[in-house]
Amino acid sequence: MEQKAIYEKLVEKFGEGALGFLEEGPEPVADIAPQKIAEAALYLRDEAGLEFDQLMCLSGLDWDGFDENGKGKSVAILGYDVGGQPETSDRVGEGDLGVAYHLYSHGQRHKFTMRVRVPRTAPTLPSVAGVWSTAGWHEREAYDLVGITFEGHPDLRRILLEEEWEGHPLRKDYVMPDRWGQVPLDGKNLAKNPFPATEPDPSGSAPAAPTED
Amino acid sequence: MANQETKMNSGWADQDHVPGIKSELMELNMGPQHPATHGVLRLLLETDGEIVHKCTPVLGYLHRCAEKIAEGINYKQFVLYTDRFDYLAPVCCNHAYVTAVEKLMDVEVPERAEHLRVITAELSRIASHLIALATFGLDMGAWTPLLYCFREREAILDLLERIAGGRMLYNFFVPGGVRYDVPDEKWTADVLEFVTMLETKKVKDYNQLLSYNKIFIERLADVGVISQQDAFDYGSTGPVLRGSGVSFDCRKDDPYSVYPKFDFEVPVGRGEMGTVGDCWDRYMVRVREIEQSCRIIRQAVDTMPGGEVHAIGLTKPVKLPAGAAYSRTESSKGELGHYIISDGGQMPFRNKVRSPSFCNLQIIEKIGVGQMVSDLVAFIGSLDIVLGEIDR
Amino acid sequence: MNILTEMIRGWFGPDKMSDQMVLILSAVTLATLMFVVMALCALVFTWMERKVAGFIQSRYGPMRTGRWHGWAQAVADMLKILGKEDIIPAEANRFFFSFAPILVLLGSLLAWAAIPWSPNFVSADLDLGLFYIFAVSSLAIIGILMAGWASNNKWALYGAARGAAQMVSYEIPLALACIPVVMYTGSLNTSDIVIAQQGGVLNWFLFRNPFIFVAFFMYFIASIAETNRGPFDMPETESELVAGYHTEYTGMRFAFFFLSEYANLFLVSLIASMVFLGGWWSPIPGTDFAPALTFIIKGVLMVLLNMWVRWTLPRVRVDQLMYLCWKVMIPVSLTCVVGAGLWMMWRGQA
Amino acid sequence: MARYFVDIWQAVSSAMVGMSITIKHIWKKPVTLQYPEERQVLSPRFRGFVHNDMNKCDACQICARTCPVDCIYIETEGKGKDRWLTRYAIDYNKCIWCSMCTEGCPANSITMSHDYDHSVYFRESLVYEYVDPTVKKIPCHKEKRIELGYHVMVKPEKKKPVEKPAAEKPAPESTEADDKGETK
Repeated sequence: MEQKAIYEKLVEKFGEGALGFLEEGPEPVADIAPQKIAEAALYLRDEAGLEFDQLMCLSGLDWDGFDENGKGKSVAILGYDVGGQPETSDRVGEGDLGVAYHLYSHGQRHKFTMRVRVPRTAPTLPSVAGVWSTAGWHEREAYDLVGITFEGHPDLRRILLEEEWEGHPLRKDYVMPDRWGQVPLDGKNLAKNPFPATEPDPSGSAPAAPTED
Repeated sequence: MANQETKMNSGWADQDHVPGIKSELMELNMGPQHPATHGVLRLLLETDGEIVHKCTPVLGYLHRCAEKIAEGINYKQFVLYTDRFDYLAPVCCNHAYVTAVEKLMDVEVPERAEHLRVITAELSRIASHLIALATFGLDMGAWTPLLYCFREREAILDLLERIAGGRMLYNFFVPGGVRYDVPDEKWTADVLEFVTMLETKKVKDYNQLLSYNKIFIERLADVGVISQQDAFDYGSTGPVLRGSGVSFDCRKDDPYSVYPKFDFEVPVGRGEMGTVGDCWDRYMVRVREIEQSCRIIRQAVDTMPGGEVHAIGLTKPVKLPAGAAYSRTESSKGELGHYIISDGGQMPFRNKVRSPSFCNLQIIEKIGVGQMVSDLVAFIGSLDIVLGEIDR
Repeated sequence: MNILTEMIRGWFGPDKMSDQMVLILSAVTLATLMFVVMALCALVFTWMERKVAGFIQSRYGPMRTGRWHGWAQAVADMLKILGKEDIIPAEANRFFFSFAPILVLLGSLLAWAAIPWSPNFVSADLDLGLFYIFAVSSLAIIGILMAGWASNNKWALYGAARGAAQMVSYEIPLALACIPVVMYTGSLNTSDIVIAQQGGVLNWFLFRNPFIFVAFFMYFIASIAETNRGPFDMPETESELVAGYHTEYTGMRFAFFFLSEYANLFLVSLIASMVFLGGWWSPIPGTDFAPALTFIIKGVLMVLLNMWVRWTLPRVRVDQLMYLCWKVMIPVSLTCVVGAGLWMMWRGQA
Repeated sequence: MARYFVDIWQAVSSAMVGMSITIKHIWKKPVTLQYPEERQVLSPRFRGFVHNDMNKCDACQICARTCPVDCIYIETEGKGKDRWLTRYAIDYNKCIWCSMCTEGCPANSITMSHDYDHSVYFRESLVYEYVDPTVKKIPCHKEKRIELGYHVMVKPEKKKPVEKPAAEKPAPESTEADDKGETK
């Protein structure tokens, strides 16, 4: 079944829960209201003719500073500077968080993509772990790395990072830590120039002939 | 006994406890340094004697947050980070990533490059499956197949070294093609020779030495049975899904690259030694996939056209138009997908990696319960996980 | 034993020492000798095992130490192991932890006393020799249980529990497989058993009776299990239990376990050679020039067979191991005992 | 009951088959190499440690920018004709042998060598300094380089297809020879 047709079925069923459908681009995508996502998932799985029995992928997204014009001008993420210290910025994170669901049906052999957006201040949406068990770990990952809370998840803990980790690395405004617990993360600067800077030679005389390294 | 109600699905756990005798479950920490956890997987087990009552995987010992790294470097540079996901089949990971990038980029990949991609990816898949057999045998206590499989893998590494320059991490693909053409005419001949050798002699040896060994069968038949329903529910893919009797292979059912051109079969578990979906089926699917990969390689070599090998110059920057797409390929472990959101620049806005081992491993929480510790080892081995891919 | 007593008496003069003193001295000398031989065996077999494994697996094995095929590798390893730190885990039971390796070693060492090396060299020519060997080699079970429990390590406990179950069970087919032979000789004396096989290869018990032929294989399989080697290495099971009951052991204490494993391996091989393969008799009658050497060569061949099996087969699971023992090997061994008796009556060999 | 005996038979026979396979290997020549004495023949494309030919390098910074892990440090001083390369260092702690720096190099100066078994005692020793500015400095400007006898890259001809990177066209032998002649 075409994605458009699937989306229309969703509109029929949920009405305002289906927010829109983006048809152009390499992958059509349906926007779903966050409160309706678990119901929509259950519907997509169980409705005859849809039968989405596999959740291929569940991605946590952070739309902070996304360049809407497609010019590649999104905000730069923060890393470490040359000296190994974390970069900081005054910018406050804005923009929604989101989740993308990619579904596949082994019986019907069709795919469907849906996305939800949740506000940054209250990133909470219902869990689909009860619909597809595979969502369990994917949602834990999204919780861990993006910081989205899934209501009704049976075991929502951090999965890849430590329980005590602060912040969510995949957020665009995440500042890299300079220490973790008692462990400093900057390390030794091995790239130090061993040769002190010298004055440029004003005469421009020829240096020694190049030798084999 | 908090876990009395825990669902048991193996004959071992249905023994009733003698009423009146209080016993506690023993917590057992399996890993991260354990020979059978294939890297740094850590399992928190609650056991009653030999029987596992609860199994909680703890991940993240290899976490590098490659998805964050991807947001900071350009598309061409990230190819070599994909090598590090599944370091046993890096070419397959390259393939998944460049396929995703090309889906957004809409570039015409030269035919010759596609053939080279298929050949190297299948070689890499064979290498990965060889390791899977080898380490699985090792988990089962058979040392010798390990060394035999590594011997054949070494031949693959030599072939890949000749074309790509690396022995383990190749960085061979670029968006829009592959990095280099074949080094010389002899290379393709050597590939064919190796494939023939593997098909006619070595796979037979493995089968006799390991697959059809009675002890090996007894260890694996009816152990860790994943039903078709569970496999779908937990998003299992690759040999794990096919071991459960589902004929699904991205190369055939969601085709990419030039796979539709080639004639090959998708081996599925048939429950020859026990139930459909047991460890032996998953193991045997891999052995048979080696043979099918050999077939694909032979066809790809035979029909390889001439011409360029990359559509975009190696030094040219890759720029993607804005958009988002999920693309999946069949890596040796299963469905390896990349969800790339591009904002129109040289770097992805978001690159989510859906790694097969991550999804395949999750089922251990369900299937691991009620098994013996020895069977759990067999089960992990039959899932063929790679921690570099799980933790990313 | 007698020769040794005479020698010691000769050295010190006939009247200088009391009989008891001479006896004690000779016993100490013998025990030391046995220990040295055992240690040597362990060294040789470690090296051999690694070479056999290597060649089976298309590689060389040790090649460096001592130039010629790494012959000194085992010696170097032993020196290294002696120099290692002796660690006793903080929560371990110190007494049992230190005592267990000695007990394990003791079990294998004691059994060596009754081995008939040649017609006139048996350390202890006991009337119940075979029975004695099986009895004392069971001591190792207690040692293994002790080691596993005292380590205060869950993996070690698993290994110990598995090991105890396995070794107790496999004692039965091991002993049962030897009974047909005892029925022939009518004696448990080890020398008597060997002497009964005089007269070439066809007089070896292995070929005298088809049921003994089967019993030999029962014995062989049970002996692999008894020495805790693959495919029955349940107490260790590297891929499941890390290192089993000796997970926490280091240095010399670990070496004791190691030593006893190889000593046990050689012991069961020697028993096989003694009971089934004609002991010190050479295959061709009238060519018994070096009885002790013949005996040892047979033992080493059995050890090689053992290694070959180990490096080929996958490991069985712990419940399958028990199944194999109680439901296959014991019935078959019992059948062998009955069958061998009937065969004797039919052929008038009794 | 029949199943019981079939199982035993299968166990024995499959074990025998396996043992016949392993025993065959005893007489085969081992496939492993005795490493320091015997070495594998490396393919021409083998990627070993990165090497930079300081005679050819003119500090264009392309390699440093291409490097995904930022392991190449280039420092220069001066401007225009008077621009000198004072530091060219590769941090092998970070290098991942991806060979991307060699692809972009217009002068063909940075290459993947066939060395693969260096070992050092300290991490600091893995930062390889190619230039010691107290001994010599490398000129960056083309004219200066010709003047001082350094290798100069040759611009790719216009009619060449654009995809063809400049690196693939080796510098003509004559230019190099002339340059060397001047130095002497």
